[in-house]
Amino acid sequence: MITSLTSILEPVLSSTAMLAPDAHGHAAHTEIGSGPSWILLIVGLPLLASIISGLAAALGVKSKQPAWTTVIACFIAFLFTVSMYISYDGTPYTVKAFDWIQVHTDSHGSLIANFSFYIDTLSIYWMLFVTGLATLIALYASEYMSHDVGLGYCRFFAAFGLFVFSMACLVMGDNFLMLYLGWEGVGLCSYLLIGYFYKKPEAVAAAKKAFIVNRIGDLGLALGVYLTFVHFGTLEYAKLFSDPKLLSYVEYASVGNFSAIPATAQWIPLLLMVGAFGKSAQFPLYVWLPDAMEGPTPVSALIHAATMVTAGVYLIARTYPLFIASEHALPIVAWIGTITALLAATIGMAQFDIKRIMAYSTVSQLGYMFAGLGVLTPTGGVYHVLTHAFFKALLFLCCGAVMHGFAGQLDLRKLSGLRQVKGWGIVTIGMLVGCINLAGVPFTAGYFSKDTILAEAFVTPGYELLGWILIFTAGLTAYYTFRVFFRVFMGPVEYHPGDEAHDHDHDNDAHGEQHHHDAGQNGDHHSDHFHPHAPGWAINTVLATLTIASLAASGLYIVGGSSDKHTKHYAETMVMSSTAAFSSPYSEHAFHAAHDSHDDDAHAPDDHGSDHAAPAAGVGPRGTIEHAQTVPLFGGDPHKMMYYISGVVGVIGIALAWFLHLFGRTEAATCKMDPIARLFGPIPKWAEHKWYVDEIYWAVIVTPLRIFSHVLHWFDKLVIDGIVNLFGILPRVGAWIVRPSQSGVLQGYAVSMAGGVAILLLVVFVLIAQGGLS
Amino acid sequence: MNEKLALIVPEIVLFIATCVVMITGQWPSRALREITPWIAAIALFIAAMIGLNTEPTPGALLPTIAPYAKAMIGFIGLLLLVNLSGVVDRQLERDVDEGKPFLPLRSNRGEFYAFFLFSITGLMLTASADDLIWLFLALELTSLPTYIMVAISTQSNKSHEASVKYFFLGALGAAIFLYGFALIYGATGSTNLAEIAQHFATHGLSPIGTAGILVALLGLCFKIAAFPMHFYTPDVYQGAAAPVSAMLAFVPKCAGFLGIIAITAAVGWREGGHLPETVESTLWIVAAVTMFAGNILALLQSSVKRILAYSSIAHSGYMLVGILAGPGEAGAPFYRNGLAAVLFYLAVYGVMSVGVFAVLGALETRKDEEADDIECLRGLAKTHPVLGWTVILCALSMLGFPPLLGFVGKLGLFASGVSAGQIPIVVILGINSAIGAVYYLRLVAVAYLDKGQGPAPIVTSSRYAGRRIAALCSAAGVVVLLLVAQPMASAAQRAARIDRPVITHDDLHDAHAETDLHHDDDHDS
Amino acid sequence: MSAIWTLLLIALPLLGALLVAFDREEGAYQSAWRTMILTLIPAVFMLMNFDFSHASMFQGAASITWVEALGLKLSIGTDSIAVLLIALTALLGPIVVAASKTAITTNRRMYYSWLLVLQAAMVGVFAARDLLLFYICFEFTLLPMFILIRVFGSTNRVAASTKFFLYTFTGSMITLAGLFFVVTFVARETGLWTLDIGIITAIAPRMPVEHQALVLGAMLAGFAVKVPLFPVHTWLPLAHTEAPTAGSVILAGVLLKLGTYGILRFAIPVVPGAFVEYAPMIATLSVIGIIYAGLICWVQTDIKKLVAYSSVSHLGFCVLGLAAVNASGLSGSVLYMLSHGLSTGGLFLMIGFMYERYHTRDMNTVGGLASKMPVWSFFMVFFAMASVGLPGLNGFPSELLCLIAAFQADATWTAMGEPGAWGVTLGPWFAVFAGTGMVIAAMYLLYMVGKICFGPYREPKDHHAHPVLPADLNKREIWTLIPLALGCLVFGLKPVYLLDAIEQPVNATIAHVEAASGAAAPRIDDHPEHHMDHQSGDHAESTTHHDTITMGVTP
Amino acid sequence: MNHMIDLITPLQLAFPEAVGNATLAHYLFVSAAMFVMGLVGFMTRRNMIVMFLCTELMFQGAGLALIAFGRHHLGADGQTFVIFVLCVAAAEAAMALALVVLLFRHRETLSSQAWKELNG
Repeated sequence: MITSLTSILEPVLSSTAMLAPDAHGHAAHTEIGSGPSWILLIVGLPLLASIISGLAAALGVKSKQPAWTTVIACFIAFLFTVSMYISYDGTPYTVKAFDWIQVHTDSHGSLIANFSFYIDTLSIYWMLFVTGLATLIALYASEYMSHDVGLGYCRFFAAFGLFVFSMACLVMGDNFLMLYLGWEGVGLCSYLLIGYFYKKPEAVAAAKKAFIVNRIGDLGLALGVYLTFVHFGTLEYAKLFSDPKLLSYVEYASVGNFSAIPATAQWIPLLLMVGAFGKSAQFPLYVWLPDAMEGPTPVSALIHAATMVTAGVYLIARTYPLFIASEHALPIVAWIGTITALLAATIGMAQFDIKRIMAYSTVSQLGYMFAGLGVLTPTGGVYHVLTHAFFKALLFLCCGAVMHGFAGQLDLRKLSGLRQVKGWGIVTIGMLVGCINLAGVPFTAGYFSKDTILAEAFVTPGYELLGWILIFTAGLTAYYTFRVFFRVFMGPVEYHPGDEAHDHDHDNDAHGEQHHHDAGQNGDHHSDHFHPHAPGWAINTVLATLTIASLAASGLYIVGGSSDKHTKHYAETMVMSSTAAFSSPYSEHAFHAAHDSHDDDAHAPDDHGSDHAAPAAGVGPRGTIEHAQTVPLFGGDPHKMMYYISGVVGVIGIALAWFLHLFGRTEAATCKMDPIARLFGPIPKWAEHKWYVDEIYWAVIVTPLRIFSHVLHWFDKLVIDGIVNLFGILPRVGAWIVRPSQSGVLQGYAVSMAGGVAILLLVVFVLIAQGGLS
Repeated sequence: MNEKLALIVPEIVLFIATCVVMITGQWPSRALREITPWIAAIALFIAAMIGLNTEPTPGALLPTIAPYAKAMIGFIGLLLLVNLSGVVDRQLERDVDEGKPFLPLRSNRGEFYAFFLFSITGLMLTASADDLIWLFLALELTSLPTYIMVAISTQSNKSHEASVKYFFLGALGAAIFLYGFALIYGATGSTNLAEIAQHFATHGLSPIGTAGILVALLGLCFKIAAFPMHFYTPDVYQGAAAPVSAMLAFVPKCAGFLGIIAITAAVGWREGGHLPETVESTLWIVAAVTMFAGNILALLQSSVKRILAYSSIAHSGYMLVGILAGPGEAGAPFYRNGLAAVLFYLAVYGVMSVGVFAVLGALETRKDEEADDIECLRGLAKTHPVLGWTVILCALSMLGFPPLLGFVGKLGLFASGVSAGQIPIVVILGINSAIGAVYYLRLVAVAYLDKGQGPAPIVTSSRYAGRRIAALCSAAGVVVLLLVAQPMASAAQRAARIDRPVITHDDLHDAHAETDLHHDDDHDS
Repeated sequence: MSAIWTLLLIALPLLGALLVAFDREEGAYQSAWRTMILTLIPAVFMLMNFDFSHASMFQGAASITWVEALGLKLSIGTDSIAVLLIALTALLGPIVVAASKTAITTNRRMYYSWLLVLQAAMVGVFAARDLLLFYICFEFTLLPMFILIRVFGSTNRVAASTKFFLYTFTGSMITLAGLFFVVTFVARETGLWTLDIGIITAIAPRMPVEHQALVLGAMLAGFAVKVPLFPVHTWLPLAHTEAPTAGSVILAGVLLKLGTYGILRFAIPVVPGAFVEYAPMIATLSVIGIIYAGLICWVQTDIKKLVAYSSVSHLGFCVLGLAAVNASGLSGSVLYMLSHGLSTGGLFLMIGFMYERYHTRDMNTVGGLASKMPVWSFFMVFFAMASVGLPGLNGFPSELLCLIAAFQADATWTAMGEPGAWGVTLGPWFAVFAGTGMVIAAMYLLYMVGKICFGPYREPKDHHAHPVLPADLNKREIWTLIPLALGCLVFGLKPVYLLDAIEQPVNATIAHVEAASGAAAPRIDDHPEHHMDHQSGDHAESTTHHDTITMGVTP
Repeated sequence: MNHMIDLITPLQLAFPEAVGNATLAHYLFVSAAMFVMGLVGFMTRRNMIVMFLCTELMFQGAGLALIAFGRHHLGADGQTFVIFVLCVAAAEAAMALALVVLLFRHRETLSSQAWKELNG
């Protein structure tokens, strides 16, 4: 099996020519091309907007200027991203802003992490929807946050701009430290924006929780990054992914020879994974995300649904070769993703707060993405990231519109039939489109992307159980999605304003009395009768755009991205020409051998991308090798069968939701589900309380740690400082003991002196006699 | 004989001045009475200058110690003299101001200054002592006048109590070291230090010799206020008038250390830089216990004089480290020469200890009542800036705070101690410096920093300018002398030269063999 | 580079101190402020004239013999590390003066003159090329700080100042003994009593490792207390809490760095053998400190105490980097010395500004200030984030390098062929445990920010608005913070400037350690046959040292 | 002490029977006994005059040792020393009496216990 390393490397290096143009011999010192410097503007413009908004905050600007600045900046950044995409010629390149951290040593390899950006298809792919969605959501927020003009408005957009900047650094950074910078930066923005209503203790607590839980993940990421540097001697993607050492590991992995890969290298993905779990809210670190819904809804849509939470997926996709080189990394990712998907779905089913339902559905969908990453290739997950970004942003924005219009009301038992309320048409349509995507109704984007994942679960041996769980979860997803839709938008018209009815708006709560006063002057919401506040043009425009985008996203499954695209869909093209598609020549051979028999009936879109073009085969080695032995699902190709199965499951879920939540419902609060729920005993209650996971964490980790800290504090005070004080007091104690010798009596002194002399002489002589002093 | 006389010209000058002073002090003419201190001062100055130019004594054990020691004694004596102004005859002179006739019998002035000069004479004689008899007489001459000075320094009972303790315990101490001298003489057959050294070098340390050395050293501990002979110190310092206490802090200590240097020099340091084991162990224990005893007991005091007394004890312990370190190999540089460090530190200690005593003397709570309680110093830096800053500077210097003079002095001890391999005792010295910091900082804080609860006692400046001048000189000294630290140190290094016979290893062996037979002598003492 | 700039940096504050001391009470602030600003000029010139292409050379050397008998010279000279630390000190000067304008209303002359004296002493520490001059300045910093705490501190100031002084003084006395031990060794080796750091550094590593260990212990007695390293840290929370704002800022910004600087300059180069051997132990202590102090921070209600403990935790990283003795570690550590003061100093300034308005440090009494003091809150969050180690701000690069260093350190040991004492080597586990400090830092700093900035507004019962100061920060206060905030950003975004500047001295130190370890400071208890093959000569030499030195140890 | 003294002292000449065999050791023993008796007396007696006498006893004990040694070494140093010691002792005696008188005037007692105000 193991052939000479050089003979293996030769084709590798040529096949990875895009990463290593002059790779012959010195792969580790690859210089890759540098791109046009206007690309820096993609990163710089949001930062500029953030700074302008920050200055506006400092100057006390009371207009919507920050919003427009941000929208325009994000939009221009989006246009630049598009032009970057268009001008991309298939060769990755870097753009350097400036030197950041450099430590040159002789012995360990220089630590170089510049403030520079690495452009390949994966980063372009991510940046496209990040900047695009950022533009739309900024526009949405300009209206949504309008009640805060002059209060937190500037602050909001400053953080917003900073977020887009950080996200761009995360995605486009050319080394792990840039990724980490973005990673922590988005965490900071998330913290700031969740805690936007800083007077609300829950918001502050949620922000804190988000940051700290993320920080736990970040620790894993950081350690992974350090270990990467220690092991491979570089932090730059371009060098790392053309490192001969890594190439050989992938090689070993492709033949299952994991014992040949050093444990250090195998630890790297396990550590990186923890970071991904934190940022992407995977079990067991998912608990922060539902709480993060305390932030303003645009934030939930952009950060906590569409972009930031997908950073974990990006990380794994970006470092896929490292994951391949580890025996246990990908299975763990897959299983964690599956568990998260199921767990979050069950919780989502029992919630009544529609924003929370969406939050849990986000967690659940992220679980899908991880499962997709884990089972075979980054493609499915990455594709799902895109589709999910659109429809989940849409869903959140719709929820936000509802919340905005109904004074913070989010309880689905208190809202019904909004479809028929005047001015809510676009919201209803948007919601419906989002729901069908999420539910996986056939031929929607969500349907295609989810199927890719599900199919791979069955294609890859050993993951059938996982696949079935995911299918079951898909059913649950369809059910709880449409539960929301049927309860809130369908049925009889009934609505109760939220508790902010007398306080103008949910958002104003934070600003307390001061704002209350303003509202009083306006007086528009102080009438006894509540009027819902229909969304304005900005919100409607954004919702309409996103609705279209969500629908259009399914087209990406059909449209290819590169010149030869007979079996490739767009996301796959994008993924497969990036570092994520890294593979060794051996696996490519194996793949070809294995795929020949299989290729004939795989005319349906196939994420294996049996593309023979230069970049890479884009297949996980294990998947590749074992592909040949794949057992057909229900007698057919899993990919094909999955269309039917998941379609059916989705429809069943929707039907169930319809029957239980719409059929014959006469009021908002009750439905047919209630008696059925009672049949399950306490289980729905447990699910509503999120299986008490928060409480368990609190009891098992937080409280003991806090008690321990108190103990340490007391230990510090009493023992450590006590010892110090003891030493401090020792001379004084000694003094009290010997003080009687200074009695003031002449004879006493004489006795002391004579006695002292005698004892001293005695001691010295005795000691010497015993040899004690020599 | 003549060559010996040539060595003690400064002492002779002082002696003549003593006689003059004794007369002028009692003179009916007030003007002549007033110039009494000036005569003493001039004599001291002349003695110091002559002492500075003393030729080395050929054949003596410590041939070159005299110039440094005598100059130091002379100049610090001057400082002490300035500080002593107005100690005696206060009431008498006031009466004279009121028109009452001058009664020579009631006057103490003449004998007071005479005693002072006697004491300084004795001290200088100690420095030039090359014989046990001489040493004994010089030590007694140093001490005896101070007993009287303590007694007559104030009219209060405290002075009397101080003097009774000082005198009786002093006699006890003198008897002890005399007995030690006797044993040394018995062991060597000579009273000449150089011959004694020769004897020890060639014949080793006999049991009787060992006992003699130890007893003599322990007796001398009385002079330097070191364990186990230190108990009198706080009581005496507290009872005596502050200027006299200042003198007690320096003069007997200096005499004691000169004596200890002479005795230890006679015993001799071995090639590795160590005293014979018995002597080293004894001094080691004495040094350690002295440092600890002084420093910890000072923590509890509220009387500044007592604090200074305990601090004086502690400083003796510090200096003993230098003795332990020894002079190093022949021609050893300053940092290696513990004796030089001791000599240097003596001067440093003299300068800085005078300061705080002078401040106490310069303040009075009631008429003629010296300030003593630490509360009297409260806010002194504001109310009496010169005195306040003297306290601060001198306290910091005694604490060994860099870069003041005390620090440089302590560095010498540190350096020589470490060079000689006396690491543990140096560490103990360091720890004790830290313990000492507590009460020195207390002085600084009281004088400069803390407001305190309740009103501070009312203190006024006394009418004796001399004490303020002494305080100022002392404060200036701890700073200005830094500039001449190098000449001082090299002078000390030149002074601490020991001409002694080379000790061979065989001799050492003999000494070891004989140390097993000493028990009976021990019990005898 | 001319020595004149360094000398001016020492002399100007001293002159200013004299000026202030004899000035009118009202003019004290202005005089001090002008002096500090004036001091910036030589600092700038020093930076400009420093030849960074020979950064490891001690430039601007000047020397005056003081007490030759003790080898005591006043010699100065700076390499890039020293230059940068001096520049940082000079930068903090005006800031702390400005921050004290309204906080100090009595005894201004005393306050500002001692502040200026402190400034001079700190510069002296970094500039010293003579062991004793270093020590003198090192010690001398105690007195001004003692006075600042004792007179201008809050309620428990007497205990705090006393503990501060005595604790550090005790430690440094033992250090002094250790330093003399080294000097004695050098004197014996070369026949030359010298306190020149360069010569000592070159000769001292020849000491047998056992003796090096003693010296290391003595050095740590002083330096570890100063850092402060767990478990000798308890003076710091007290001193920080009680000190006036300026005192806390200087303490955090510069004084603590004296300890790490001492380790970098003395412990590592002078006793490399022992340091490498005992580094795992030092690293263990620092890791314990990181976690321990961090957790303690988390349960504080006194905000100043929280930040004080956070210093203990943060400095743990700094020491960890030093203990790794590799390029990333030392670079990271030096970076930490430079940058920690900015963020923690900033936090102390923030707390000071808040304290001036609310007269409490209890986070249960005061909080939710974001609505009353938005600008203040902004800076608070900013500095907290810098302290958390957010990338892009100053804390991150240094923390990163220290942790990477710990990861790499096992390689260092392998390279040097030195197993640590008790067979423990530094390695990934140290980084993993130290890394939890990142999480803990987030926990306590966000807890702090959450309480003090966010949540419903709380104020003390008897709160009155400050007669002079506005509710939020005024211009002076903002301008006090801006240099620090900019510093945080610059250090976070362009640490490469600093890293480049310190690269040469760091590599020189590493090379020195490696050379010294390669020459293998002989171990005196080893059996000769183990060494016969490669270093029997050294061994014989060391054995004689052993004999001569230990003779003195027994009383 | 491996060499015993076989030197004939004047005392031995006068009283050959009683002290015929007196050696240096005997003298030293007496001198030590005097010294210790003085010391013990000093510690136990409270009358200041008696205490002073005790110190005198100690001085003379040392003096005796000096003479014995002087004789032993066949030199005059010991005797010379003793003469000086006697002078010093006389001076001390003078001072002591003056001091005691001074103190007696203040407290009307000769007990040393009357003077213990200063302590601690």
